[in-house]
Formats: sequence, C-alpha cells, structure tokens
Amino acid sequence: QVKVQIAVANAQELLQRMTDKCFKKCIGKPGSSLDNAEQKCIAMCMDRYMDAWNTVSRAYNSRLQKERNRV
Amino acid sequence: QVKVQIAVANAQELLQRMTDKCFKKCIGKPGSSLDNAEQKCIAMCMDRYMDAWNTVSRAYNSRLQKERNRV
Amino acid sequence: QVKVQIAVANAQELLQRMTDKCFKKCIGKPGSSLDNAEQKCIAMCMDRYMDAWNTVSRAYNSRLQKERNRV
Amino acid sequence: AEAAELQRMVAVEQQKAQFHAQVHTFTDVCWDKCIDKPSSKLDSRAETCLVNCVERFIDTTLTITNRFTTLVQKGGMH
Amino acid sequence: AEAAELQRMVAVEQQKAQFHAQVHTFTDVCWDKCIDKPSSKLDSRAETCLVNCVERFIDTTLTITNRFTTLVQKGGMH
Amino acid sequence: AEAAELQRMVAVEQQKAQFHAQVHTFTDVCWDKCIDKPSSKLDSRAETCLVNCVERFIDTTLTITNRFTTLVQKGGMH
Repeated sequence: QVKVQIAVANAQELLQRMTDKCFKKCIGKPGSSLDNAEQKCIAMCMDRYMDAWNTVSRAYNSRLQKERNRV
Repeated sequence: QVKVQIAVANAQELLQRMTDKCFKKCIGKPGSSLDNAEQKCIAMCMDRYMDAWNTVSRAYNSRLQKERNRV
Repeated sequence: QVKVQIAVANAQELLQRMTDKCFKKCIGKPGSSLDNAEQKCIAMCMDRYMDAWNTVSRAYNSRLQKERNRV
Repeated sequence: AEAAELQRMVAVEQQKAQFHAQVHTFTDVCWDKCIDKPSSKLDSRAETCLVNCVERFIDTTLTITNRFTTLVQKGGMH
Repeated sequence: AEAAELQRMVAVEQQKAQFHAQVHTFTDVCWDKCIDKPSSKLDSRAETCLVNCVERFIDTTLTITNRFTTLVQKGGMH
Repeated sequence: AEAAELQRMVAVEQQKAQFHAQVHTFTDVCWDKCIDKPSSKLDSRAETCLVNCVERFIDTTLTITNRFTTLVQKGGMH
C-alpha cells in the first residue's frame, strides 16, 4: 500500500509539472478554445516531457551506481 | 474556527503572492526609498491583482458548475 | 539539539538555493564535463551568494531593530 | 448527530481551501500571461484573457490527464 | 522552572528559523535584482542594491498589508 | 522477523520516493536548458543535453557542498 501511495504521488507530481511546462510552452495568448495547433503541441510536449523524465531517471540512476562503485 | 483559520491562510497566501508579483513589476533597481511612481504602481498592481483573483475565482467556479452538470 | 537541527536545515536550504542559482548562471549548454571557466564561475558565484546572504541578513536584522524602536 | 455535522463542516472547509489553492495557482500563471503593465482598471481585454486562461489551463490539465491514463493502461510507461 | 526554560529556548529557535526563512526568500529575490554576473568580489554597488532591495521589499510588504487591511475593513473584498 | 521485513520495505519505498523527487527536480531544470520547442521525437542532441545536464547538475552540487564544508570547517561562515 505504501507502494501504491508513492506511485500515485509520483504520477500526480509528474502530471502537475508537465501541465505547467506544456501550458507555458504551447499556449501563447489563451483563446476561446484549444485550437488544433495547441492540441498537437500539448500532445507532443507531453510525450517529450515523459521521454525527458525517463532519460533523466536513467542518467541519475547510472550516476548513482558510478558513485557507489567509487566508494 | 476552522473557517477563520482558512480565511487567514487564504489572505496570507494572497498577500504573499501579490507582494512578490508587484515588487517584481514595480521596482526596477531598488533605490533609497519607494518613490512616488513606485508607490502608485504598487497600489495599482495590488488592485489589479485582486481583480484578477476575483475574475479567476468566478471563472473557475462556473467551469466547475459546468463540469458537474455534464456528469 | 533543536539548535543543531535548525542549523542543518538552514545550511541545506542555503546549499540548495545556491546550487540552483549558480547552475543557472554558470552552465549555458551542459557539456561532457565542467570546464575550467564553469568551475571558476561556480566558485565565484558561491562566494557572492554567501556574501549576498550575509548582507541581506544584516540589512533585515537592522530593519527589524528599527521597527522595534519605532513601536 | 453532532459529530456527523462537525465532520460535514470540516469537509466543506477543506473543499473551500482546495478551491482557494487552485485559484492562487491559476491567478499566478494567468497574471503572467495576461497582465503586462497594471493599469488604472482591469480592461475587458485583460478580463477575457484571464477567463480564457483559466478555461484553457483546465482543458490542458484534462487533456494531459486523460492521455496519460490511456498511456498507462496501454502499458506505455515504464 | 525547567519546563519554562525549555519552552523559552524552543521559542527562540523557532524565531531564528523564521528569520532564516525570510533571509532565504529575500536573498533569492534580491540576487536576481542586483547580481548580473558574479565577479571576484561583492562591489559596493551590488551591496547597496541588496540593502535597498531588502528595505524596499519590506516597504512593499507593509504598504500592501496595510492597504489590504483597510480595504477588508471597508468591506471592499468579497 | 516480520516487523524487520516491513521496516526494510518502508525504507526501500522512502528511497524510491526520494529518487523520484530528485528526478522531478532535474527534469524541471534540464527541460528548460535543453528543450526549446517540443518536436515529434526526442532527438539525440536533446538527449545528450539532458544526460549532460543531470551529470553537470550533480557535479555542481558536489562542488558546492564540498567547498561549503571546507569553508565551514575553516570557520569562514558566520
């Protein structure tokens, strides 16, 4: 259950930060609805943000491993 | 009493964010005192920030209502 | 012990904010290692950040004193 | 009965607190998007911008949350 | 007597923690306002800017808080 | 034995939570440094930039923390 709680907290944090970054990147002056270009930008931004998250996670993990081996 | 606590917390949060935004908008290079133009800018910025807060609050509320009616 | 805890918390907060500011100021596009210029910039940035912290701390303290005397 | 009443009141206040927290976040983001220089009154252009900003921010949140849920269910996340 | 002494000590430490929290916030804001490129020493212009920045930030806080209180008492807030 | 097992599990989960918190912070900073406009895939230049960004951020943290410790031990901080 601790596991589930952490997974949920982690997903919420990711969603919140992603929404913030992608809103700022994709919405210039907010109009009366999300137009096509904005919707595409949001989907793409979201995919790249998750790619970035995974890349960062791997890089951090391998650095931690390297530091552990050094000690 | 819970009510009062929340009202106070809400006012403090508003004051803090307003001070931060208006300081950044109105004070270029900080001088030896707040000059006239800076004081006017702060008063105006404060009024507009509270207007914005009220507008946002109404817009969010009416969206919540709309979403509830949809379900 | 409360004292030690607060001192540690304070140092951690300082280190975190300093790292954030100095990374943003000194690292343009991150390369395959910290080059000489970046290392110098980080050391200098760190010293200036601590100077700034001390200056701000003194200024805030003397203002608090002034306000107290006014009352 | 009194305990239930108290519990209901606390829940209402918690909801209000959550609502206000959201309003603070939205105001912060939308202020930067919609207000260049504070003027002597909130003109209608700024007001429309603020309302649209809240609506589009919520749209963005819903779009991202729904898409994320679909991806997770398809097993697209590691 | 010992309990009172302990309580007093905790209060003092809490006050210090609050003071430090404020110093962190001020340093963050004033660093961005006053330091363009970190140089080999804190020159007098940057130092004056930092001191003024703290003073003006506090002035701004007081101005806004006082004006807000007046508005609330007049019933200008909803 | 069961209590020890539970304790170990909680510790592992706490470590994971800390790891994830760091990943969120790094992604936030490095996204701003490395991604200008989101494109249809993460190109290799952006990927290299992200990896280097994490590595350099950790280097910066270590450099600053070590130097700070030395300064504190020499009594350079007030």
